[in-house]
Amino acid sequence: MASTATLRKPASGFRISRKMLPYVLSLPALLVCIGILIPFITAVIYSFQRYRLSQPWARQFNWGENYLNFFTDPAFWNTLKVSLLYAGITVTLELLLGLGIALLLQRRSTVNNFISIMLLLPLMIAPALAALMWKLMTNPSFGILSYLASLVGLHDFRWASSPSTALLTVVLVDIWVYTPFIMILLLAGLRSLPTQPFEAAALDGVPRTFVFFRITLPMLTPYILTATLFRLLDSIQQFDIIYAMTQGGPGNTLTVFQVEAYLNFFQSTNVGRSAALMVILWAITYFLSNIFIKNWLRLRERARGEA
Amino acid sequence: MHEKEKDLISAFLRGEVDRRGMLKGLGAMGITAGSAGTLLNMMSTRALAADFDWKKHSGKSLKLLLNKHPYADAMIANLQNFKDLTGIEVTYDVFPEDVYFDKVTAALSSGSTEYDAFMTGAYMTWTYGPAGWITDLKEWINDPEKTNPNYAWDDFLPGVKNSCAWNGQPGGALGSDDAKQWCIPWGFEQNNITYNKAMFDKAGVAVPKNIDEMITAAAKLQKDVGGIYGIGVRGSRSWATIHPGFLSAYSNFNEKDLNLTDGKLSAAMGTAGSKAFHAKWVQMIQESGPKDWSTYTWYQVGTDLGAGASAMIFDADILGYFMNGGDNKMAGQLSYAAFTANPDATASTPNIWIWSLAMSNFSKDKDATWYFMQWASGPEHAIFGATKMDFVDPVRQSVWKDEAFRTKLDKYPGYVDMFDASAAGASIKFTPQPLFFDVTTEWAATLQKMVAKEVPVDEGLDQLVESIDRQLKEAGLG
Amino acid sequence: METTSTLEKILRLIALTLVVIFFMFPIFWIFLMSFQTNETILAIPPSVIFTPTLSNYAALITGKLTTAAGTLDIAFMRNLMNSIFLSVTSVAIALVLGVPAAYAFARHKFKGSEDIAFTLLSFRFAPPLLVLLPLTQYFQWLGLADTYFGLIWVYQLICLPLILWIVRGYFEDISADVEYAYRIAGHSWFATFRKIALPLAGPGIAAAGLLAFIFAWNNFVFALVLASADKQPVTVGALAFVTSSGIQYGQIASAIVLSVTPTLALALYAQRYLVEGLSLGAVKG
Amino acid sequence: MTTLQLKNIVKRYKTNTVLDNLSLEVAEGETLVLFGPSGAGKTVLLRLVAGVIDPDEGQILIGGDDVSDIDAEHRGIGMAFQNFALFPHMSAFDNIASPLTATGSTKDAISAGVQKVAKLLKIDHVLTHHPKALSNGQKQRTALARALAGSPPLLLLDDPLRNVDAKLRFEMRLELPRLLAAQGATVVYVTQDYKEAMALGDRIAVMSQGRIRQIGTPEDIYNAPADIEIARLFGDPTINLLDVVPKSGPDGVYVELSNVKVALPGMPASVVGKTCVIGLRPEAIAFTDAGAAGGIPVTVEAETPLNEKTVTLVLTARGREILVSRPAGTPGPVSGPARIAVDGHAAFLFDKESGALIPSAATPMTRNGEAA
Repeated sequence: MASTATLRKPASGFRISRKMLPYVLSLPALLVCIGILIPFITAVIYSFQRYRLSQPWARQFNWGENYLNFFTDPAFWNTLKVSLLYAGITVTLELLLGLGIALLLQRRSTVNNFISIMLLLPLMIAPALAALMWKLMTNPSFGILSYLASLVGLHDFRWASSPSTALLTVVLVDIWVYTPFIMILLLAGLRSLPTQPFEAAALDGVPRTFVFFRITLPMLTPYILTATLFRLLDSIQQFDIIYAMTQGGPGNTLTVFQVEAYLNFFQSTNVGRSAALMVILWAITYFLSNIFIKNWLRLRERARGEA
Repeated sequence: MHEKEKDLISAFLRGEVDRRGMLKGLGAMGITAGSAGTLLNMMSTRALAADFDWKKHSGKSLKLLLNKHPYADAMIANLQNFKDLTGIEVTYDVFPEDVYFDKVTAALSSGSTEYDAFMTGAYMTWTYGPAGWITDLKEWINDPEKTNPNYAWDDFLPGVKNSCAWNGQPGGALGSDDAKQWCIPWGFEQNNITYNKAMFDKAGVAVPKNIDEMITAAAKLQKDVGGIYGIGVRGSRSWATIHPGFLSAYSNFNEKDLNLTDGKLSAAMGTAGSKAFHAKWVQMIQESGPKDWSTYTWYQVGTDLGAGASAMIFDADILGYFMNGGDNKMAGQLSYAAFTANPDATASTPNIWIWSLAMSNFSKDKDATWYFMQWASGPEHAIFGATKMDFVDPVRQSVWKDEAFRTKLDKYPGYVDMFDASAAGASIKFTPQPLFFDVTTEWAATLQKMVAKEVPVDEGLDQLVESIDRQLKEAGLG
Repeated sequence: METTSTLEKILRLIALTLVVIFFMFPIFWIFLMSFQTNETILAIPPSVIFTPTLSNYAALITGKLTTAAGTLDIAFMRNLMNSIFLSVTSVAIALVLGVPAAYAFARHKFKGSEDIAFTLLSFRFAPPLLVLLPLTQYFQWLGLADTYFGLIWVYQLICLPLILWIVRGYFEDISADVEYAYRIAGHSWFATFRKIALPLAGPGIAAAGLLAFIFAWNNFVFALVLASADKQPVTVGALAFVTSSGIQYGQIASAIVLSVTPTLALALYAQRYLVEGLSLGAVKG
Repeated sequence: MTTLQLKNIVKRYKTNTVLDNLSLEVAEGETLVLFGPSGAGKTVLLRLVAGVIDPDEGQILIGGDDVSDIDAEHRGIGMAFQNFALFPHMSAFDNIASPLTATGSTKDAISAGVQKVAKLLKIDHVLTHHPKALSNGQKQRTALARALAGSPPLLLLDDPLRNVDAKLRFEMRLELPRLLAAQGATVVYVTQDYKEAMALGDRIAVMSQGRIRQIGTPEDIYNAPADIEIARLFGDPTINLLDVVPKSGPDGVYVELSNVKVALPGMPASVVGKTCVIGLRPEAIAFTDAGAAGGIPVTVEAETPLNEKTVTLVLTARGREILVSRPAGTPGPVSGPARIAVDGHAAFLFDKESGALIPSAATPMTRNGEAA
């Protein structure tokens, strides 16, 4: 056999080189998304303008003025505080609760699988509609939850209408809607963990709390990071639930970024200020997700190294 | 159709027979009021056609943007008549009220040519007008070539009509000579009292005559009826909390939202009178308002009244009207009364909400669009809507004089009297200016803080004044 | 791990019961409401005793709704169809675009790959409100306003990053050797992708697809702003029951029940993948 | 059957150079064993040849043709992986058939091909099973069958016996040469096991840290390991290594072991006075009679009879352990004091510092490896 005959040459002349292939594969996705980049840049430009739709004649670049105004605007600092607080509380609670539920459902069984799917139901209801229903359920006259609360002695619980409980109520709805998201990701993570370390630990009689904190939790960390990242991105941008429940009230209790920006845009038609708020929100999420992604990649790499 | 019937209707249209007489006559001929209405409309259409070239834009097509609302429903029910009359094809998009204005803002701000005319509130035109999204309609109204002779612009209630006209100057008086007619009023809402008669009787409470009586009446109702609260008013963090009962009562005390001096606007809520009124209002909500007042919108206020959870509301009369029908538990048990908050005032001066029709500046055929608008706001459709559909409150004086309409309102005790008592003083009490939503939203938020006792009334108002003055300055208005 | 005492079993059972009650009670209550009229829904105090009626479902399906202000036409079924069409198409396209990209990021550490991947993710955290105004304007110019095509494009913002980042994890967890083996056996990269990578990452793709489907389904701001009434999804459609003559809670409840059904069916069908599938390593490090 | 040439291959991962200017030639029909510790770059080298990764520098020629533009699927290679890399979602049959389906063979031809190679590897009874249902040995054979099924001219076997148990490994080590011979392919075989390397390789290339340290026939490497490391890796029992300082005598260079002079014929004089390590294969040491000249006194500690030889552990006067090997069946001391004689011709001398073999005129080899 002639030695050169061993090489089966490609049939056609067209060939995507190995170097080009990944670009070819990711390009369509990128192109589809890049279209969105143009409006994004336009919006950033708006944020540097004095731009009120109701005063078109006064539209002009005012450069950083929209941003500079925030520094002296107590409403902005309140927005920043409330947004971070809201995101912090919801993500923390949902993470703890989601992890707890995932641990409860960890064992593979038909019942557990079924429960885990049914627990996804709240996620499937559009948050705006879910909030509408919660508003009814917490209505002092017809609301089943208010009624149940009154049965256990909470006669004057004001849910979303009192500044002291509004955050709590909205957080409750957020937890109801989004804990399943974290739960399902962590459940999948838990079920995919290798069994050997746990069997070994059980044989050695290692205390369960130790196993949880020293084996389960570290191994679950990459899952926790991804779930937290996606949840955090959504939570800091929460709009539907808060707007439907309280429109940002009572007072300025819940004027998170998106609610403020929404009101600025759709009602005040102050495009410049709205865009500046959104750009700041975007910067915050960019910063947060960067931290998460870095850690995620580091963890992946470490996992790969061990493998 | 028999000739006799036709003659009768024609006689009515010529003004020889009044409406009641005509309906009576038709009834005698075995025609029910329902089909009489349809007949009437068909005949009207013919009558209209007689003296105006309705077919001028035949073959064109228009698209409307509508809010899911009884007014829109009434128009849609009658739309075939317009198509027959003009040969213009009309399509429409209906959006839920919850998201309607977002849709309008999105469509207009992007310069969309999709919609030719749309429903709007007068307050919104304070943004849309200066933004250049809508057309001054005076040009069309005053052009006999374009407007049919029966249109009767004078027939519109002056307070309502003027509330839709603004010269575009921040603080400029509504309905001034140089004002632009940004929209045509369609139907409107006066803010008065709707109350549950049975509850009032049970508690032995009379309809309150001023704000102090309202406070005591609400408290007594809440205490004596049991399981209910005294008075329903809106409380959400929105302009919608300010404009109904609250502003109606506030302006009855001659208090204003903003002052205009030398072309500069400044907040006017810091006066002693304003503070006193706010204190009373806040007290009323704290004592006898809904427990979760700060989440209350139109819907909750209405739902509670309809379901028998509240004894009265100080809100839009048509909200009370709706709650008196349908599957509401209290259907048929509600009564209406005009309300004069200020003991020293002689008459009620309700602030009003006006559902109007505006013409998009991006419309591709404004003349044809105006054909639709003059038909939809014309006397014939007004009668149809008011008598056959739930087109309350109509904006034409002739409709209020219409016997059939007044008869229909018999089922709503006190409604006509309420209207008559307050129509003269009914107008928009806000100062027209582009920061309307900023001012009212913050005002509502301040009220919420006061009701929640987070801030005393005086202090809250001082902060509000300071903040609004700052925003007005920032926008170059103050 | 398996040494569970009786006490612990009971505690677990109690905890699980509480969880199920918390998450399922509102669902149960909505379900009950969907068989009631406003009259019983708005009873004081709330009650579970009522005569069930199918009128809400009938109204939704026939498109005729009777309210305090007369009979209204509603387009709920059309909204439902729109939702199904928009979500299915968007997710399908996102899969077609996102899965190969995810594969590229997982398999080929090429120059700038992390940057591109991060950029794609960053689209997910650009607040929709920020791009809304420019987007409507550009769509107007491009003639994409009020088209399904335009909507599906924008929906990629919701679906693509999610699919990309979850599926990427799955691909990374497939041993590269398995793919090399197939390649060396004489198959093209595409055949390898199709016959090896795709089947092995299948569960992950299914799971990511379902999550993307849920998020696409729940969105409404894009359709609201960019399309006319005949293209609105069920999330906008259900708001039609918030009418000026009252909120039709019964209809909203049944609208929720109807709108959840397709997603739930999909989730139950993909159950194996969702819970087991993710376990192949969705988000694994 | 084909040839394989690697010319100045460099492969880096980030800052880490995995293959450092490596060149290699494999002749037609030859079985070349790549031997070295893990991390030496063996697997990377195979993947470069297979075409699933690209070198940063250098050329790969198969059958004399540069293959840098030829994708993996067109290189005509069969490869078996250390972790088997079976397709988990396909049956054993489909796994093995994968090289045949690629060529577009008919169904019958594929089936016949699979059956043939499956019979050869004695797994024809488990062809319907999925990998999950196969034992480790069956997986290993399936992987091998897959590599062979396409009758590739070039076969790359990446430590295929690594993950199987000792018994199986032993069997396969006996079986493989026959299989490979029957295949008639050019083979590159990676292993960390010296016996495997010795048993299978026509030539062995010893790799470490991305370079080829030595290349040659098994005998070459055994008889002239390029450095201490290679010497230690090759040979069973392990080579004896003792620190020495060569001295100069009238008959040339010698070293002293337990005060007994051992002449190292052919050693250059330059080593004198340097700290060196002497390497003595156990079979280069023999027991001598007590009276013989040059015998080193030792104490016999233990004896291990192996199949064909007997290995004895002895202690020198200074307590250093030395292994002595003799053909099985020949007599030798079982315990107590004894004397051993060292064959100076068979001794290696390594530079202590660099570990490199100090070439002797008597060493019957040509140096290879990095110098090549």
